[in-house]
Amino acid sequence: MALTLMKGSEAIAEAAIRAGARFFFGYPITPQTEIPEYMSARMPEVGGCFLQAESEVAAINMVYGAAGTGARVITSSSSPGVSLKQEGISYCAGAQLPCVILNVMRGGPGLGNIQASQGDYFQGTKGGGNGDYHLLTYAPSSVQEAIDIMMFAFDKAEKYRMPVLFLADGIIAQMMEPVEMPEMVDFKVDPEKKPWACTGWKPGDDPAKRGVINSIYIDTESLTVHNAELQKSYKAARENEQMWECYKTDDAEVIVTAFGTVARVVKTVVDEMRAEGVKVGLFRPITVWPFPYDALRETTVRDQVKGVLDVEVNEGQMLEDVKLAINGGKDVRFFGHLGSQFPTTDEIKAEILKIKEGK
Amino acid sequence: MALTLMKGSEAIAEAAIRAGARFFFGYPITPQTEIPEYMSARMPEVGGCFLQAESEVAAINMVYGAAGTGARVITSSSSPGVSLKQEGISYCAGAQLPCVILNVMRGGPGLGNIQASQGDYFQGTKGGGNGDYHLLTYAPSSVQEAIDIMMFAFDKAEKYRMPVLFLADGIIAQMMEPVEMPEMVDFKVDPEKKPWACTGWKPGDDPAKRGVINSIYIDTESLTVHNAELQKSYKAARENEQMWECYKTDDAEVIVTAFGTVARVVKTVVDEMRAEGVKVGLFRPITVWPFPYDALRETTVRDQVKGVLDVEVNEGQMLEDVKLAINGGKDVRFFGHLGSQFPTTDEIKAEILKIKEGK
Amino acid sequence: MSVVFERTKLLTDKQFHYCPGCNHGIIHRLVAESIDELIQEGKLEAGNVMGVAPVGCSVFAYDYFNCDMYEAAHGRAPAVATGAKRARPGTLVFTYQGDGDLASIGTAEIVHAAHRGEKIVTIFVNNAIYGMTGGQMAPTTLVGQKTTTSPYGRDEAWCGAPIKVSEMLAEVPGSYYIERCAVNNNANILKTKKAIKKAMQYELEGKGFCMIEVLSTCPTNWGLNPVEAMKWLEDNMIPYYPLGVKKDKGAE
Amino acid sequence: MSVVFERTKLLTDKQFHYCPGCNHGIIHRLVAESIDELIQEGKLEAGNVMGVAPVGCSVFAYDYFNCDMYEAAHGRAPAVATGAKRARPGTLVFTYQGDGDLASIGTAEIVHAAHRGEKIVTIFVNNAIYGMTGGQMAPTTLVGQKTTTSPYGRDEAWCGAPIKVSEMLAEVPGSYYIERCAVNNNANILKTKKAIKKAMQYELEGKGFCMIEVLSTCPTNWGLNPVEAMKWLEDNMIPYYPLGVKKDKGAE
Amino acid sequence: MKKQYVFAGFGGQGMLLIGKFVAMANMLDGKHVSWLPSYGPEMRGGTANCSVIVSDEEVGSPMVDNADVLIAMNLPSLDKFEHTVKPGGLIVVNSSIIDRKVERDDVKVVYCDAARIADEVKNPKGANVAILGAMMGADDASVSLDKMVEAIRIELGERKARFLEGNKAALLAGMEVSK
Amino acid sequence: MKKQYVFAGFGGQGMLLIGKFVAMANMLDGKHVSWLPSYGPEMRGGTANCSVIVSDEEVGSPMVDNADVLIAMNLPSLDKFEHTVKPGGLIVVNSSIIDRKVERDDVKVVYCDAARIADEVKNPKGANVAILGAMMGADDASVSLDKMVEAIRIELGERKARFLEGNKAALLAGMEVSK
Amino acid sequence: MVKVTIDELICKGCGLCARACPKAVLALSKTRLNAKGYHPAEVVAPEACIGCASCARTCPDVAIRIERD
Amino acid sequence: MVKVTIDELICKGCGLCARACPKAVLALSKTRLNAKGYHPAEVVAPEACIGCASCARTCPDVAIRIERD
Ligand SMILES: Cc1ncc(C[n+]2csc(CCOP(=O)(O)OP(=O)(O)O)c2C)c(N)n1
Ligand SMILES: Cc1ncc(C[n+]2csc(CCOP(=O)(O)OP(=O)(O)O)c2C)c(N)n1
Ligand code: SF4
Ligand code: SF4
Ligand code: SF4
Ligand code: SF4
Ligand code: SF4
Ligand code: SF4
Ligand SMILES: [Mg+2]
Ligand SMILES: [Mg+2]
Repeated sequence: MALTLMKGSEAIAEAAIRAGARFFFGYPITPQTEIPEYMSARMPEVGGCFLQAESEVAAINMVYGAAGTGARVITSSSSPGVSLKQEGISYCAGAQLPCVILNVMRGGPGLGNIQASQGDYFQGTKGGGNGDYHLLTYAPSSVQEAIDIMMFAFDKAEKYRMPVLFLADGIIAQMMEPVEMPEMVDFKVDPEKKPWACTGWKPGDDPAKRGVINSIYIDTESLTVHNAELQKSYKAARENEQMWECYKTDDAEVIVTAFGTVARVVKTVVDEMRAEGVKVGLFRPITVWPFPYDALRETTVRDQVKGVLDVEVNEGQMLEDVKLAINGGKDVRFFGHLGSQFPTTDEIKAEILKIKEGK
Repeated sequence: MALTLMKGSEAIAEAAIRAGARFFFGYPITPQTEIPEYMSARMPEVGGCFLQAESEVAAINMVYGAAGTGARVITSSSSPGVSLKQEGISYCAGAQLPCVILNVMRGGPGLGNIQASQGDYFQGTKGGGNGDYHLLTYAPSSVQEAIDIMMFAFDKAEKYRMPVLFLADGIIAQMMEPVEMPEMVDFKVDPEKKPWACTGWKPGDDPAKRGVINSIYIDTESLTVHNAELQKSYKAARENEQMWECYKTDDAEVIVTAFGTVARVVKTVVDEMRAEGVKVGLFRPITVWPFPYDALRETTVRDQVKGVLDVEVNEGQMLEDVKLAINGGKDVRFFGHLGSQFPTTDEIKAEILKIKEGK
Repeated sequence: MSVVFERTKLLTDKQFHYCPGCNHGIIHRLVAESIDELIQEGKLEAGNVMGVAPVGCSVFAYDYFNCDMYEAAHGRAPAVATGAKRARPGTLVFTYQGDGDLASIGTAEIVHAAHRGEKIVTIFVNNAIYGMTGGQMAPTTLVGQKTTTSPYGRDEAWCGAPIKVSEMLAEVPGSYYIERCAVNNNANILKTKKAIKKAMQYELEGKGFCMIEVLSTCPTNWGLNPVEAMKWLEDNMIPYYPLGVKKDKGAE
Repeated sequence: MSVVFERTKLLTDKQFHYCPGCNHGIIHRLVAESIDELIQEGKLEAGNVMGVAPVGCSVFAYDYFNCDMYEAAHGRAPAVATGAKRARPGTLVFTYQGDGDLASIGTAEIVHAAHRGEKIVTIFVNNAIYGMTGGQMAPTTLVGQKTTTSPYGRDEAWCGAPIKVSEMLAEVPGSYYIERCAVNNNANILKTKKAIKKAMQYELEGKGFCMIEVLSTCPTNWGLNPVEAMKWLEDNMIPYYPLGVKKDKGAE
Repeated sequence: MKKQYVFAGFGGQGMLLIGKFVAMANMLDGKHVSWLPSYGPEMRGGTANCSVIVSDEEVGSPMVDNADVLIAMNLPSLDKFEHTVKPGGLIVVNSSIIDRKVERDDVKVVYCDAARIADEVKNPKGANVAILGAMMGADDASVSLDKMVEAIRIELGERKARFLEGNKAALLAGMEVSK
Repeated sequence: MKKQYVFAGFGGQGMLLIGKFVAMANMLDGKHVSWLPSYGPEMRGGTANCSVIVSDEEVGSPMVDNADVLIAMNLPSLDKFEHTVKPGGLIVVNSSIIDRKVERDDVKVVYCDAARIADEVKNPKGANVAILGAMMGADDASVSLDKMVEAIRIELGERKARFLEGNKAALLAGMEVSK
Repeated sequence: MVKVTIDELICKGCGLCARACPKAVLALSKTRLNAKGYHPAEVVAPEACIGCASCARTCPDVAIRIERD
Repeated sequence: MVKVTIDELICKGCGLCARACPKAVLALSKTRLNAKGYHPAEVVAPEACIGCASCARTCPDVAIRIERD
């Protein structure tokens, strides 16, 4: 196992390249600018394309263009920039284009600040753009996990023909950890496998095979059929793609839910409290869409569970999914800070103790 | 009572003007183009400003500029255009700017189609832009109701210093109904009442009174304080501003939840089924943010209620709020169509009967 | 019997949805024929064509051009084309855009496609109005022209004089060839065709960004019949938007 | 003792956060002094000034200019200024924007402020780089210039030649006065000040859209000390971006 | 009383307008009314329908799934809506350009050569009002002629007041058809 | 074993870099490590800190609320972090520009005139590595000198290999301070 | 001899072909309506046609085909 | 006599004033550091000053004040 100490943003960028991404379109914004920077140096080395777009709006539409040819394409931004991409993301979803989008979340709303935050959970999981669509959304909590997910993200995107979103935060992007970087995947566009793509239709070919990348279905009937097709993918993804981690939940009396790097703070809390004899566990969704409702319900339904504490760096966004999962079965509480302030281990411990002690 | 037969979009535009709006910035998009068209003719008559922006992005930022002076400002668009405004909306929310934003929803995702739809409930109520913010969001179900809400929308926006969103749909905008149009309100910017606004600070004045319209709080501490202030407004709005309609729910065995024009279809269903002896009622949130959780819970908690049917023209977005309100207390089912297809009264009746009959 | 003129195979069989007399149809044909000829002449491989339709009346252009096609978000065709072209550099990529699409919401995208010297051809159909949405003012609407959002006529003091996109883009160092044409008569139709084909040839030679602006009518929203509309274009649009080459690095 | 030079009251007491030698500070002062003089001269009422800061190193400009201020979204300052000016037409409204802000993400907004002949003044600080985010390529980055996103030097074949915004906007009919300046020496500082003040005067007279482009250094991201950076600007930027008036309808 | 109308044709045939006349006339008559249009994507030549509801009670859904009265101004409209009309309802067919008959026998049908009538009363653009007249002639429960003329007057407004007489003529001539 | 470090100073003082050295050296030593930076908005002259965690177990939270070891390179950093260090922990103070003493008496304190040491070893930019040396000298449980030198070698890479010796000299001279 | 064929199903009666024809070969029908409801263009003076194809080139609906023998 | 006052607390030692001065009146301190950690500008040849204010006009931090009596 050859470990390298890598910055998250660069590790994620390298992983994308190893997973076959050869097109990156993006625009600088802290705290993810190291991703385009890395790509600008690295893409030419692998014969790929790094292009700095004039804006996030342009970047996501360049993704639409390149992904339409069946290539593996990635873009990256942070909160305000991702807001600008919402129309384009909705188009990509509507046109069923596989691609990978990174949101390295920072403090908000508006320009906010450049510190890590989790304020875009709703945007990412419920849909910031218009219409009924979903993004297969991963919330990695370590650099290695981000790499590992990246290595199959494009496969999933292509399988379900839907964009994949990484809901990361500034900490994952900015921190360094020892990581193991997988081998380069040998990816080439296979027109047979992507009959929908613009891969070179000739007059005389079967007209049904013309590549038409499109999200308009002008009459109600055809839009209904189209949406039904999208929902079929979403259903399949819901059935097959839920990922989560249960950390010491088996005998836990208090279950803490958290995603991304906040879950790491909670892990530290769990370890430290267990050392003091407090039975606490962590439930961490890795896919935040599809949210692992059943798994969370099953984890919390056990008799000894006195309550659930949801911890986030926002006003309680995933909290709604946690409540939907538990559906009144247990007491659910929330602890978090707003803007970009991470809760400390001590703060979380205090909340856990309250639940444990029935306060 | 002098009734006029007016098209929804024009009635809404006229109501905005009567409520004191003198600035409209927008960009054409079906099915709301009649709003800018009406404004372009009417604003000059009242000494107001209609400006067709180069894009929805520019339009919302013009709103930011004009609202920053304390004026009453409105913009309007439809689904893809509203997606483009997300960054700007997040800025307006972050900078605590009162203003009114209309989303006349159409079919999606992507370009979708131009028929009425309800696919942007998530975007409007959960936050399509970045960060923790909310919009005071009204979902009118008749032209008259849209007018009436418009008449106090700016007051609310100013009271809570937050943008107000109208989550309307193509039907409200396109239909004609007889309406009563209220008198013109006499609105003038009062710098005393809007100390935060750019109303003319002079060197020598109190430096604290300089108008600074801003959403950046660069360090975690100040962003935390700022977000706490925002949350205080949201809390107050949650406590004071919930609106809903209970239609024949008192003795209902089945409660149907629906918003906007879909609720009208449900009303027809309720009337027709009641005539046949079926006890069914409608719960209609008028504010979809803040969602009337308690009211819905109280309405559905009654013993005779066998179940709740949520009806929407989307894949079930408000459904999550309905479930959060009921929190496992009753069986909640969903019926809806995707894209832009409205359910027929017959379809809804069939679903209601299933619940009534315990199927 | 020899065929003097027939429908090009680069157009599908689908009938245009455009209003009677709308010039979009003429311009579509010229684009399709130019591609076809380049293929016939062996300058372009048959499968290597991708077109990008805008949002505007030509939103359904993907149904009409017989090649791989995209339907882009409003104004973003140049960005979509950029992505497509970078992914398949050997391909002829064109965008087809209206004046609302290109000169208003899509301003940044077209300027930067030119700025980067993106190897694409843009067909810019300037009809001085928003056709699809029912006749609102465009940045290209003439001073005094009445539209549904300039009901009293466009007022220069209030919202400026119409923008001249071709002239503006000619000032961008990365643009290679820019010409303004019209299809109001036989001679101009032939010139337009020549310009489009030349632009495509430049693209295939990897020269840089090319745009052909085509002045066009919108009889429906101008409130004129198709023949009157042609005359209105000649009397009003051509004087303000002079035809001709604005930039041709290949000819310098 | 008579004061020959002192800090203008149109600047707050707040110390600039800019890097040592960064020209933003010089340009801020010129803007503030111009406003102050117009007030002193009775051409402008003291309370009637609104500035719009961009996203870029000058994001905190709202802390520095002693008047009503906005902090706009990245690139959108011209739209924000439009809203502000339309709401308070009697006011002097200016935007202050970097080259990433104005020439990249905000292209549509600046072109259309010019197109509408919006009565605002834009101060466009062109330092050929994205300062705030740590030195990425801007559309104005010179060919061959190394930045963190053009690590091998900007390649014209790949992403075009730098855009010349002043020249481009001069082609927009709605623009009134456009000049490119620099603050690299005393004479140019004086010229810049004059240009800014003239633009503001035009604005107050209701003439139309005015933009003063100021070439500026970014010692930090250029990797040079402030004095070297001034020289680099003189040797490299001024030759590509010639100083001078690009358009002045008032002088025609 | 609740009555649901569908007026269907292609864009430019004036179906939306006669829908407005009906809504307005009934509003003047003290009824609750709603009018809801539906267009295709084409500016010209596409479909353009509207649904009108007239009721003694507040109008719930403004959408009409099953109409009491259908005016079909062109063939696609007849094809699309014929089977949705309620049994016992009324279908008015523009026989000027629809050359088939209504296939159902559980509805009342009126054929109206609207273009000819319009020509006859020297109001060549009045085919829509003519067929509206035919509907009124056949549909007893409908609003009074007076109210309809008043509605037309209001909708035309001052700027188009000169067209009132022509429209009245077409309306009356249309009514004759179904007498 | 779990050890938490905070390296704090202003931008340009090289605190992020010595944090990397510590993380890398411990990684080479087979430990789990994490490195997390934090910057202010200024490009120059603002604050720039990093938190490093070294542990036998997987690293949970990469954030350090209470450090075992603090290097404070300027006064604002000392002001900000002094009270967060764990009792019994270590504070290394850059006495070249910090003229106050640490107020706590429950921690170990080393004062290091880093600029002077760097000058002395003719590596004027090596103040950061000098103070790192001081930390290593005072902190027994830390990684070995060999591993640290190896880490510096790796981090410098080939392009900057020529700076290795100067850094080594600063490191060793720094270690002397706390001996 | 030149043969000008107008596809009546496609024609929208815009009249641009007639406008473009230098020889007044074409005119819109005053009486007939096609299935779309338009008065289609007709060849009214076939013998005058010089086969210049101006009509075909201007037809926005590509409804005209021209042959020569 | 001209009095050139440099606000040392504000000065960032960029050296642009020294570059701008036609009379070499100003120079950066080689020894002193200010509170921000910069070598501030100093008046090294006060008598040569002609009061042209070039230094003040170029100072990005508006740290220079010039008076004359
Ligand atoms: C983001 C967005 N904004 C607005 C619209 C609505 N819209 C559709 S087409 C159009 C204008 C089309 O005008 P133009 O580009 O000139 O094309 P034309 O129809 O005149 O050929 C607009 C504003 C949209 N679909 N998407
Ligand atoms: C929507 C959005 N995209 C990107 C950013 C990140 N960002 C902040 S400043 C900046 C560039 C600033 O460069 P420039 O405008 O040239 O100003 P300078 O710092 O050079 O003065 C960028 C890309 C942002 N804040 N918002
Ligand atoms: S609306 Fe205008 S541009 Fe659109 S198809 Fe009709 S005539 Fe052509
Ligand atoms: S980064 Fe560059 S532009 Fe920004 S303050 Fe520093 S020197 Fe100035
Ligand atoms: S080919 Fe020429 S002459 Fe013949 S009909 Fe057409 S335009 Fe007229
Ligand atoms: S130009 Fe074409 S569509 Fe128009 S009338 Fe002639 S044949 Fe018909
Ligand atoms: S006033 Fe002129 S001469 Fe005096 S120090 Fe300044 S620049 Fe030099
Ligand atoms: S120009 Fe100003 S900041 Fe720079 S050295 Fe001189 S006084 Fe100091
Ligand atoms: Mg147009
Ligand atoms: Mg810059």
